[in-house]
Amino acid sequence: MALQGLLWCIATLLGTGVAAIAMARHRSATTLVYGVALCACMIALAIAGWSLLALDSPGEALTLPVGLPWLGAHFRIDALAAFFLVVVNLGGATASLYGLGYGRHEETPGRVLPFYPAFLAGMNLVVLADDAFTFLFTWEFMSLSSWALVMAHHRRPGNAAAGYLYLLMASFGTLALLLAFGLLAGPAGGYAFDAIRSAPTASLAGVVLVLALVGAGSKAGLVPLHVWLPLAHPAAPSHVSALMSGVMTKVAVYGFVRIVFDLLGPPVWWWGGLVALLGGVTAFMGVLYALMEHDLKRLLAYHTVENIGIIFIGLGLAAAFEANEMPGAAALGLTAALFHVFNHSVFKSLLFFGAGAVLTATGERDMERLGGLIHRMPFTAFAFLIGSAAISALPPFNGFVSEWLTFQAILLSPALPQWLLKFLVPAIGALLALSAALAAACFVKAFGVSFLGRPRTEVARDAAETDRWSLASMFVLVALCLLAGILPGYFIDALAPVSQALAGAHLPRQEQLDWLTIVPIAQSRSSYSGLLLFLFIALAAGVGAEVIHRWASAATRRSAPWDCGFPDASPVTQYTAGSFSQPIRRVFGSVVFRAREEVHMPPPGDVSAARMHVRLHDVPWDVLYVPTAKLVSFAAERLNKVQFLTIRAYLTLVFGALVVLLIVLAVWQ
Amino acid sequence: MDQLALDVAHLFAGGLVLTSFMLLYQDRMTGLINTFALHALVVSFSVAWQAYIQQAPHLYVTAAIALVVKALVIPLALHRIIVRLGIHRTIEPVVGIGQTMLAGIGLVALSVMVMLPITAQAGTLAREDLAFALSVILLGLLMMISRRNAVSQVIGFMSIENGLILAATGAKGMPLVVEISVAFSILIALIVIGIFLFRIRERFETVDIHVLHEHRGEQP
Amino acid sequence: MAIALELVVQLGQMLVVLALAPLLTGYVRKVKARLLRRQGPPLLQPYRDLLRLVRKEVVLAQNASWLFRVAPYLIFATTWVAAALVPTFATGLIFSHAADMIAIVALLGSARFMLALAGLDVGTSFGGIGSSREMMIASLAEPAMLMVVFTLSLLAGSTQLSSIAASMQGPGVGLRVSLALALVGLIMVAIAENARIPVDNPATHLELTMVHEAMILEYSGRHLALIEAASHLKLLLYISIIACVFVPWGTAVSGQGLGAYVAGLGIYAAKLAAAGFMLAVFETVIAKMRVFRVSDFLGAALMLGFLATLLLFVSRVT
Amino acid sequence: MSEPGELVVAAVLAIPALSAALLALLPDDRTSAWLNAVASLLTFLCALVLLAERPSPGPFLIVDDLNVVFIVLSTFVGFTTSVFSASYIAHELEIGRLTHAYLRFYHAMYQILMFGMNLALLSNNVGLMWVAVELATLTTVLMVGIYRTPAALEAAWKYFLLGSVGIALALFGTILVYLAARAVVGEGLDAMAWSVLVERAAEFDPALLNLSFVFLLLGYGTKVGLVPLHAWLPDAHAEGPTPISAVLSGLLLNVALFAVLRFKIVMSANPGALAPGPLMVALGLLSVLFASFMLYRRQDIKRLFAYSSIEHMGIVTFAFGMGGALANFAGLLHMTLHSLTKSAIFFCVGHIAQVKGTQQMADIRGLTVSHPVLGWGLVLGVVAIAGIPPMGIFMTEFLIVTSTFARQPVLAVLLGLSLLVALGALLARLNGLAFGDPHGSREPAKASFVPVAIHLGLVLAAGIWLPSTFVAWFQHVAALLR
Repeated sequence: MALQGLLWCIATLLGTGVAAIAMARHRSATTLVYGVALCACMIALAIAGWSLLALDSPGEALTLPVGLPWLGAHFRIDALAAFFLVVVNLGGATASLYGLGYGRHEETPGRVLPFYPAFLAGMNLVVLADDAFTFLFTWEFMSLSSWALVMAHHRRPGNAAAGYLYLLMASFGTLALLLAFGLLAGPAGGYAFDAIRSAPTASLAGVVLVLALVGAGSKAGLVPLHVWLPLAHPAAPSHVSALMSGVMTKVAVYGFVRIVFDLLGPPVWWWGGLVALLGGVTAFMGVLYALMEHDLKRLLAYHTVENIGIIFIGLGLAAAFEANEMPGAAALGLTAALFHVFNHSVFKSLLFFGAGAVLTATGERDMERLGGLIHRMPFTAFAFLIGSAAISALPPFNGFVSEWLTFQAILLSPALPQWLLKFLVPAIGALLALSAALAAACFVKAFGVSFLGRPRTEVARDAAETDRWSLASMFVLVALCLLAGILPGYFIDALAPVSQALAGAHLPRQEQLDWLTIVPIAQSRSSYSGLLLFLFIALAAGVGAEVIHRWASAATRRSAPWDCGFPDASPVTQYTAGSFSQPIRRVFGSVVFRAREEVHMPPPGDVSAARMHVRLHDVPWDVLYVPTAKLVSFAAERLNKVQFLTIRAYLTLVFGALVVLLIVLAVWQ
Repeated sequence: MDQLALDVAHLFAGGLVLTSFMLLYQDRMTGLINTFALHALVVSFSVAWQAYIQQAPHLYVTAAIALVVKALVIPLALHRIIVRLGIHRTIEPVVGIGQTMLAGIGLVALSVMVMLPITAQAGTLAREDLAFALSVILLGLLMMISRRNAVSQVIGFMSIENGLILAATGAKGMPLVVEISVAFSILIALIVIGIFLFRIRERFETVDIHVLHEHRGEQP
Repeated sequence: MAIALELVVQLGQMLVVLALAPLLTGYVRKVKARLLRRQGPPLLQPYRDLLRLVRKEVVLAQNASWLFRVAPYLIFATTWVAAALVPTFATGLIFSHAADMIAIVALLGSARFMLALAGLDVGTSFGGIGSSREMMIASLAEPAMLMVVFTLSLLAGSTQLSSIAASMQGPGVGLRVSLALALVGLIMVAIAENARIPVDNPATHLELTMVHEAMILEYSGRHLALIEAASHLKLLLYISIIACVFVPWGTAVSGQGLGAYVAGLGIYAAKLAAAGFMLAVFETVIAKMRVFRVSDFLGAALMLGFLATLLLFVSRVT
Repeated sequence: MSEPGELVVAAVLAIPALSAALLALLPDDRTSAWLNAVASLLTFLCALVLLAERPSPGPFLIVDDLNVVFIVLSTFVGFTTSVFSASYIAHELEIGRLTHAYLRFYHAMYQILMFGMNLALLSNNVGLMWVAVELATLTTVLMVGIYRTPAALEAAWKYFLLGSVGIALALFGTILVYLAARAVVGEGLDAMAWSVLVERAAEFDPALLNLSFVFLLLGYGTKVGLVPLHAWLPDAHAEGPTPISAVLSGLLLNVALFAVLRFKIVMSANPGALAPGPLMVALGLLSVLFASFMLYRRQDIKRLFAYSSIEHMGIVTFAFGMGGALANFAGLLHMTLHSLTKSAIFFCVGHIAQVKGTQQMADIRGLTVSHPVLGWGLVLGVVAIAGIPPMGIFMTEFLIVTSTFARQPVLAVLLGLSLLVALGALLARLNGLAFGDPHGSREPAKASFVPVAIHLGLVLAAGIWLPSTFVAWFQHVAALLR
């Protein structure tokens, strides 16, 4: 029943996409498309939420007579799928709500409207797919539709290149998954997930894991497969960026979880180590990239990389624990990862919406040309602030809870028997802590430079608050950030069936604990109560304010800021994003990015401005991608000569082929 | 089937191979064409002989076709063409005669080697014929790639056709389909070649493929 | 009834930390002055400063936003709550389970986040310097702190301060190298977090060296008072963490009755005095370091914490 | 012996032949263009009947599961191409690239080509099939040279020489097959009939079969365009009229490959013969690798897609070489879908080249802006040819790669990577062609988009749903192919 409902919603979305092709020129197309998408996603969200809470373990399945002729398209909704459907459709609903307002500013709606619902449908289908063919088909369909959306503004410099790299990497990932499924299904081609589950574990399970890691990782943005992400995500319209960053990467995570925890059978301990290590490196690198970045949307995209890393840390730990028969710990790691999946989708969408609002208000993505927006766009600023706090893992918001859970999982690692893991996991913990702290720094920069201070340009000075639809969807997400932060118990309980299904255990029920505290393992070990903290902070702040204003002065006076006797009006003297991140660049950048600073000082007496230039190297790009491209073009160059031979040379080729085959034959006989 | 018949057939087949070598050896246009006429003549004889020993009258037709078309008409036509194009100059093989000869011998050896494992089931006659036919074909190919001039390439190609006829007639009782198709293909070949030579004459002052391939849709 | 008592004790704890914090700062200043052969301000000077500031009017920069005005209250509140959740004179209070050590660190992180933003709000370069350097320091201090937490939780099997304190009192611990390393690391973090010498100098307003003061340069009146109070609380908090973890003896356990609480209070005061004295001595004998060497300093702390963890593994198996 | 079936088969062959004669005689080109289309339509309709009515195999003609699909396919593509050709040729007349005389010749040749291909597909006799394939080849040779530009002449000449060498080799192979069969079946027509060959193949002399297969693979492989026998293909596609490029890529390559398949069935029916698989796998993989790298340096848009045809023929050959139910099925489906997609692409390309007045990709930009329909058509076609869902080719590539990886991981990885390389090249080109700021003339194209729409629609449909009878035929053939 639930499944039919979902499939109908998806069908509606697809239909909308097709209809949009016809009526893209029409004025009301925008409202209609986003409206329908909103409704469809809301319904799907309701169904998914219901099935997550109410559905029993095997879930519902049905087969449509499409796709591979003798196989048909299998669909299934179980706890895992239901959870990810919640994430997907929550993102979809808010993005559509946002799009109702944001879409009006779109200059080429014809290039957005048809593909937007298709993209949503694709993501839903991937989560529902229950056989290898349907999975990859929808997976690639999702990539294709999002590619079309990335190419929507193809005339802006760099976007076409971004789309190219994106589709190429997506196909690379699909190829990896293709091979993985080839191993899982075997030569007989048992592509249905049930067949794969029931089949004995694939002989080269390790290879399958690596392939799945490459395939899903290239879509999720694991370092070093992340290069396309910060180019492609910002290139799309902002609500699509939100979907790609907040939701599509999660679908990739779903693919990984589905393959590794569900299809692949019992894990081996080194899998966990590998995955968690990759996650740690990704988190750290991602946040460092973000700190070096001054383009608001690209900065957010790099933070997606970071958070994906955090999620993969949790997944890796879960795999490691599961490999050592520690279901409770595995459940903790898994729950942490999945909860972070939800949280990240929420606050990343929120942040991208904020960035989109700024973009529409100012037409600028470069933070160095913003500033002081908090005066012109107070609501957007507030929403963005909450989002920043949440993504920086600050209590009492939701980001903190999931990272806290991840830490709790890390703290269980000493129980692991393998020495490598014993030593590896604390290092990963250090990386995680480092990236959390750096994330805070990065968002101080992002919010401080673009919203606070004095406007650096005319456009920033004349910005205006964004429309109601956008604000509405942003504030929905703000509420979710806070709710998931102060009432995490309910969310963790909702995840119980998922971890039960995958790890064979779940965290203790949280909801009946007093003060809504969450206790991953035991009260004596660790506990956290977002609600209490929130109440205390509110109380303390309130009391403080009340007391002071009641019994002490409440007087205020405006005056010029202290300028150390060096009067200047120009906002140029403010700290820029570049100068803000300079200390951190000094500390980490010189190693990670081989950052070099060159200062050009004019000679004495010359009044021209001094110039400082910072050069950063993207090491993965230089080490992996450039050589590959060089190799291909070298081969192409060499082979190209064959196009320009004489006919006699071609005849010689034929002759040679014949003689060679004859010799082979003579030898063979 | 008596020994004599076999020997004669053998003789003709061997003669064909020999003539192919002569074709390879020729480096004058006129000489080349004449040798080709000889080549065709040998083919028609061998076909006729096959017709005789197989009591297959329809093969006489093939023999006649070969005799008339290939041994007379085409050589004359080619003479006309080269006269019109004024290419009496010696044509230089790309690789020296010596190497070409050596390669040719190697090819003959190869074709024999390939044919050896074929069981006697197919009949010794067929087997030998096939070996020779294959070597004629390979030699024709070798000629095509060792010459740079359109006319000589065409001649090389037609020597391949002769080899095919040899093989076809050697295959006892093969339906008329094959002969027809061979004649048919020769016909087409002639037409097309004619058209092409004509056009090429019209476009360039030479039939040299080398000049042809200067014109390319795509510059390197 | 019991609940009520518990609540009272919890409230008492909150008030105690609030009351003691300025005194601790004053005490440290006094000791430093004495070590420098100066008279120094009276012990109660911080209270006077706070009161005066609270009474003065607030001078806001022209383009200060609402965030600038809200920040002080939040900073104060979060720091206070964090400080109130650290066991001072008694462990296992009713709300102590609301936040474990990680959460407390994170709470301080929230306070710092607001402070750094406030520093950027006015749009002068001082604020920028302060915020950027503060975040750089924090980005290294927090991981170091978490490594220490890691070590402790490995020992005590918990990140809950009360349980850690309990297990530290237990026989199973004994003296360990990793504990010493953790202690040193924690102290270094505490110094950095509280903007003490050698990382930062709370007493200077020399632009090139200051971090914390630069951020709050634009603050005045009650806002400044709140921020000052918050920094006092922070110092107290770190010292009480160190005390609670490394010298847990003499703290009352909740439900032992009033006498125990009073005793615990006394012992706690003694601990504070000792720690404050050591801090003062340390600050007088050492010199302030360049900002970009702070990273080395904190990197060392991080390494210590990490080393402590690894050594612990070794000692575990042997 | 079903009489109507016989008639239909006769019609499928007769209609093109007669209309060829008619078109050769008709002076006026307006009507002849449409007559051409109508004749193709009739042929197609008759072919459709074959799906229902099958005559029992005669000595010369046969209709079985293998060729029934391809006969329908080729008559269909022949029809759509003739429709496209009508609008294309009209424009060529306007700009004076073609004269009326040549046009008459063109239409006659077009029908002869159709006749040749249908005959090749329908023939139950190796010799007859050989004749038919050669007929088709030679007609295309003439069509390629029709513009008489130096480049066109050279392309045709190259095609002719390589093609006729292929002819020779294929004939020799055919003779060998006959010899092998004669010893068992006895002299006469039976020794050249499929139906007989396949039944009795087990008793043939393996050595002869091996030798014959080498020659047949090379001979027909030349027409398939397998590397290193491919040299004629890119130029022939690039220099001839675009409808011919479409037919070449869409149909003639298929017909040649179809011939190879027939012989592969015979081969694999004989236990003693060497497995044809490795040879085909090697040639196919070589073609894919080579072609996908060749895609990068192309400047001429038609050459680009010609090389992509080589690549896809390589994929198909690879699939058949791997064998197995899945791979064979995928190979057959891939042949079908590729011919639909590639001809659709060439339809777009033809109009694009006419509108922009050039085939140089450097001068074609931003089509989705200047010519939305053509541009998006091209995008869709390239997406399909690159094997991206929802288009059907994804399914075949999915089956080929997965089924191979389980057996021969290295080969599968090689194939997958070269597919990726090709994708990279195609997408890079697509970025330039379809996106970015438009460049060159913006005047709307006078074109019929129906053929493009139908083809791509079919490919899309195939990606989502395949009719079961169709699947049944292919599965039966796949079983025959081993």
